[in-house]
Amino acid sequence: MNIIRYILRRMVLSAFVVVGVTFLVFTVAQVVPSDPAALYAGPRPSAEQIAKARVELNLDAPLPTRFLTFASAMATGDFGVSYKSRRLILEDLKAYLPATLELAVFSTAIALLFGVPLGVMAAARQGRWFDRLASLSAIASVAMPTFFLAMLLQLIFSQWLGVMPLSGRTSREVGITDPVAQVTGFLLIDSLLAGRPAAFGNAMLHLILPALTLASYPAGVAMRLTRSAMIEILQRRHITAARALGLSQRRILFGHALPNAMGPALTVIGLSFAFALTGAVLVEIIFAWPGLGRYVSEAILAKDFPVIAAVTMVVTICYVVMNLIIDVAQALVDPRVALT
Amino acid sequence: MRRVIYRLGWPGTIALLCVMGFICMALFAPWLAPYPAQGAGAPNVVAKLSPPSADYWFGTDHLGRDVLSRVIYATRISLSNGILIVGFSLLIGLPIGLAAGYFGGWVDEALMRVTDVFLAFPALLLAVLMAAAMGPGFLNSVIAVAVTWWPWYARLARAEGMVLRGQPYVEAARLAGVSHPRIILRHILPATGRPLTVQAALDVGPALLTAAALSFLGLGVLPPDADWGQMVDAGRKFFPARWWYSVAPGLTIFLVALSFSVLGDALRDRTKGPSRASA
Amino acid sequence: MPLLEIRGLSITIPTPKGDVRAVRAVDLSVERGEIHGVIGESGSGKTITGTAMLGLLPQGTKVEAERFHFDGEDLRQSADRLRGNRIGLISQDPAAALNPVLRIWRQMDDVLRLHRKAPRAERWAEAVALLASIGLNDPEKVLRSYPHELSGGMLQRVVIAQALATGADFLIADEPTTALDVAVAMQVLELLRQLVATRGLTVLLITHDMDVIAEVCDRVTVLYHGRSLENGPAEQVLQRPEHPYTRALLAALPDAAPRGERLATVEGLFIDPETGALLQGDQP
Amino acid sequence: MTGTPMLEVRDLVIRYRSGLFAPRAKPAVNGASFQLMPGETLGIVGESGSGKTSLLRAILRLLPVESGSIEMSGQDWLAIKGRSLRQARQAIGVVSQNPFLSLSPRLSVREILAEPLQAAGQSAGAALNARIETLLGDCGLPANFRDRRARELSGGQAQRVAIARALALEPQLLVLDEPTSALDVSVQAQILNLLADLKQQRGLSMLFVTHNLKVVAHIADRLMVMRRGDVVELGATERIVAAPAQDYTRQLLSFGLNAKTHWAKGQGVQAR
Repeated sequence: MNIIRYILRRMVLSAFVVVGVTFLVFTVAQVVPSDPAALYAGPRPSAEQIAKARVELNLDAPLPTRFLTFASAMATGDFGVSYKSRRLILEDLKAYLPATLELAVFSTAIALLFGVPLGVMAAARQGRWFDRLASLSAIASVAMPTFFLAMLLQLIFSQWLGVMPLSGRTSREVGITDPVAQVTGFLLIDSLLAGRPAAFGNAMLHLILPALTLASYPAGVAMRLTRSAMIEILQRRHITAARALGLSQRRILFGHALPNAMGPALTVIGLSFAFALTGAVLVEIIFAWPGLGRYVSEAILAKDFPVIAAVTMVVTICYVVMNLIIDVAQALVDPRVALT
Repeated sequence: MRRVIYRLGWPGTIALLCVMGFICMALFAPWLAPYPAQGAGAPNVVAKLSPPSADYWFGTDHLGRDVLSRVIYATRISLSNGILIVGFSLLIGLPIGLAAGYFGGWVDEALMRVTDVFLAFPALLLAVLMAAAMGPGFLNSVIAVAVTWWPWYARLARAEGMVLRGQPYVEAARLAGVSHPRIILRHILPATGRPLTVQAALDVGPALLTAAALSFLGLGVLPPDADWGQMVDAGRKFFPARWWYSVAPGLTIFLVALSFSVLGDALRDRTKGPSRASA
Repeated sequence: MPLLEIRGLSITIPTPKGDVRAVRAVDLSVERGEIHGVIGESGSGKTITGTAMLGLLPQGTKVEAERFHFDGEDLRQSADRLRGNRIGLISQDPAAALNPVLRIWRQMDDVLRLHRKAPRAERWAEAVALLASIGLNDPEKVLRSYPHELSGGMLQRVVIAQALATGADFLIADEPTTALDVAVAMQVLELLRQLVATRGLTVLLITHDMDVIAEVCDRVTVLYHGRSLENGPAEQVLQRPEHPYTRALLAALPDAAPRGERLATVEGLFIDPETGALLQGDQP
Repeated sequence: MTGTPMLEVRDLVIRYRSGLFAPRAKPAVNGASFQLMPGETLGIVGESGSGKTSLLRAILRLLPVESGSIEMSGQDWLAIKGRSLRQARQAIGVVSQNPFLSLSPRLSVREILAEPLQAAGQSAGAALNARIETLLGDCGLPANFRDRRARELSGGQAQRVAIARALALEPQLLVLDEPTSALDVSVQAQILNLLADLKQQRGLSMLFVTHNLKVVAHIADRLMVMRRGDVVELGATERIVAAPAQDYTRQLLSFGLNAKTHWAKGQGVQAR
């Protein structure tokens, strides 16, 4: 009962947030830039072209009207036309989103797989050499600039050792020998559906370096958060009580303390996912990964605001939904959350 | 000195020295750089893209400028970038958070819903959107990052404000007839302001990382000025064949961010202040 | 031979600010089948003494004693083995002593599984029987609940049931009723008394509250600043205390003097922490 | 004790606001009425969930009231708002449970005691310092305590400072919220003695809220027993202690050491 009330409340709040997000994106993308019409009209536009653009973009309407138009367009997935390519943005998004999601999901999984267990183990051995080493690695991975790490990995594994492909999502030869029809857009899945293990292996190989790069920072954050949460929990009185009942260290660590640390661990999923989505902007440029990140970075150079706004909206809404799911999951893990 | 080592431990002390070293580098760049003119941007085409050597420790860039001198000069921009981001954010976030936490009720509700909207964006993405809209430039990139940064301080300050509002000693002051502004100045601000300021000082590292990412995307300072992120980006065209161009500034960002983080951890272990986990 | 025998116990705990001697000279002797009260104000070392018996003091703590024996075994070596088998703990705040995110069943079962290799259904039946035997109505519902869904009195019963499930015959109850309302506190104390009578348990009851001692204890030991001052049958210590400190403590109870009259205080009376001698004057 | 009551509460109902989508909460206080005459001490006794704290906070205007009235010296207390409320509240001294939480850890004893005085418009100077020393003396503390900080005090000393602060503006009414619950028995006795002295010397009215009936029975003229939001018993202390009308009150009284000797002989729990 409480949980349903809690979910409803979170959903109402999320809806508020989405409205706010839309408003903010509208303001930044349509109000702040000096003259969208000039940008829309193309290079060296004449006054006539600009005037035509103003009408097309509906720039002369009062701001509230323009906002409502913008919001309803966003709601229906009508993101407009790219200033630069004149293509429908929605079509571009459909093409690029799966590549980015593939990367994001993969790197989030890596981050959690490394970060959370390391955090638990470090907390259990607090102050010993394992803890020190793990903490230092975590801090280093948090301090490492993503774009620089990407370049370093390229330098070491592709250039010097030559064991990894330099960039791209798949090799050109493989594209010819083992063509894969696009079904879901997720290359790993599509190659399996098409029954082409060579294509799958090749795609996997291309995925490793970008995913590792993106996982580095959230893995460090996950490790640190899990570690500090576990250390705090291990000092609580119910842990002492469990010890007094004669439970083993293992049982206390994984059976009693870890469930309490699920809250922070879930938070980490949200953070990792958000980081993977935005870090993609940096990583996709370097690894020539055909995803949203590269799409938006090209749009930045071209001042292609509809594209930037659309990507921001889509990614942010992904993130809001993700956070909503995490909030609900947290309430399921710890039923007290729903009571507040 | 012994007391500092005792309080911070060895890693913390080394980190503190590094941070102080980088601040000195920014202040005394013209005296520390081997080629001050090149550091400031003068081209030196005779030595284009030479690898590291005795003359040019970190090699030279595509205009033949000494990368070491460029990195030293860029410290000024990158550090002040981080400091300004954090400073602006604190200036916005602290009052908003304290007001929300202390007054509660509809004030809290209104302020926090606004804050939530800003927090709903993955941070870098909002910064990119802002910076793209305002155009590249030093101050614009500071503002763009600060816009994504302040809500964290608002959250922290609000949590502190809420705890403090319920503290019996604050309630006692209220019951004794002390006015709200005076309670905030005398009881709330000293209790939150100081730990939050320390926290913010340590966030210069992560802030600088974010700013570097913007620069890397071409949304930071414009040439001939340089900051580290922009240098890594400029070197990317010659990467990986002329790797030194990007590696020196990249490693520098890493070192600065690492120093701030290690120092922050050392201080937090001592004071058990609020911790921030975000990017 | 007493079940628990402590002579000349001294405990030194290392802290960042230097070592703290929390217990200086405690003698304690608990017979089988009794409820033995340990009474003391804050700083008397009563809780630390109890924690030492469980072997749960922080690492680096120095425990020295002439004798520190439970049923003939030196607790300094065997506390880790005895805890959870023969010695159980009931702590002050039952809500804090249970894991908030695990259902009661999980927490009961953790203990049951440790001691008996029985199938799940049998363990469930045993948990139900155990909870019912200590006076919880609808034990199945309790087992399916989270701690925050139960009242303080129910939680304290669950904690007691957990201790019983380990098979412990010696319970250390550290302020077991302080967080509870009077009516519930009386029920919990009554339950302890019953368990002593029916199951042959021995209870060491640590408290600051003379009323609790008066309600259930057979014998009592008075602690002050890490020293045991006197011990004896509860009746005797409460009615005819020998030590001046005990006398002063009893006279300071708010219902010791009629309404409107001044209460006696312990002012002007203190014990030299080094020697244990009783002195007059202002505490240094 | 005749004339206008110091405090008069009539049919007070307090209910906590429930959130969005939440069902309406039960009232925390369900129609409490009582009078407090000048110079009188009323003990309000209740365990957790009894509503005693809500009642107290409503009287201090820290909680909104759903219905009912509160009069302070004959004036409608609930009608006072804003700045005048801030001033009016200075006529009430408040002492709360844990002295270490109720004294700011950052301030010295002098600053803590100066705060209410300065809020009432007194300026810093010799007169203020003299007043602070008098207050400390009245509460049994030497003048040189003024430069200490809260963490340098013992529990009893800190509670004395809190009482001194409550008395700073010469209030007519002292509200005590579990003032001895965080203290050891021997220190509790000292504080109870101090309160008895202050009551006698200053003719203060006191509201003494606690979960411990025995503590308040020692000092209160009249008792009010609360349970689950209801007032279950109200009357002179002697009367209630000698012949409680409710089983609940009897239970509270029958527990412990002196229950068997002083009061209500033989009515305790199962005699052993």
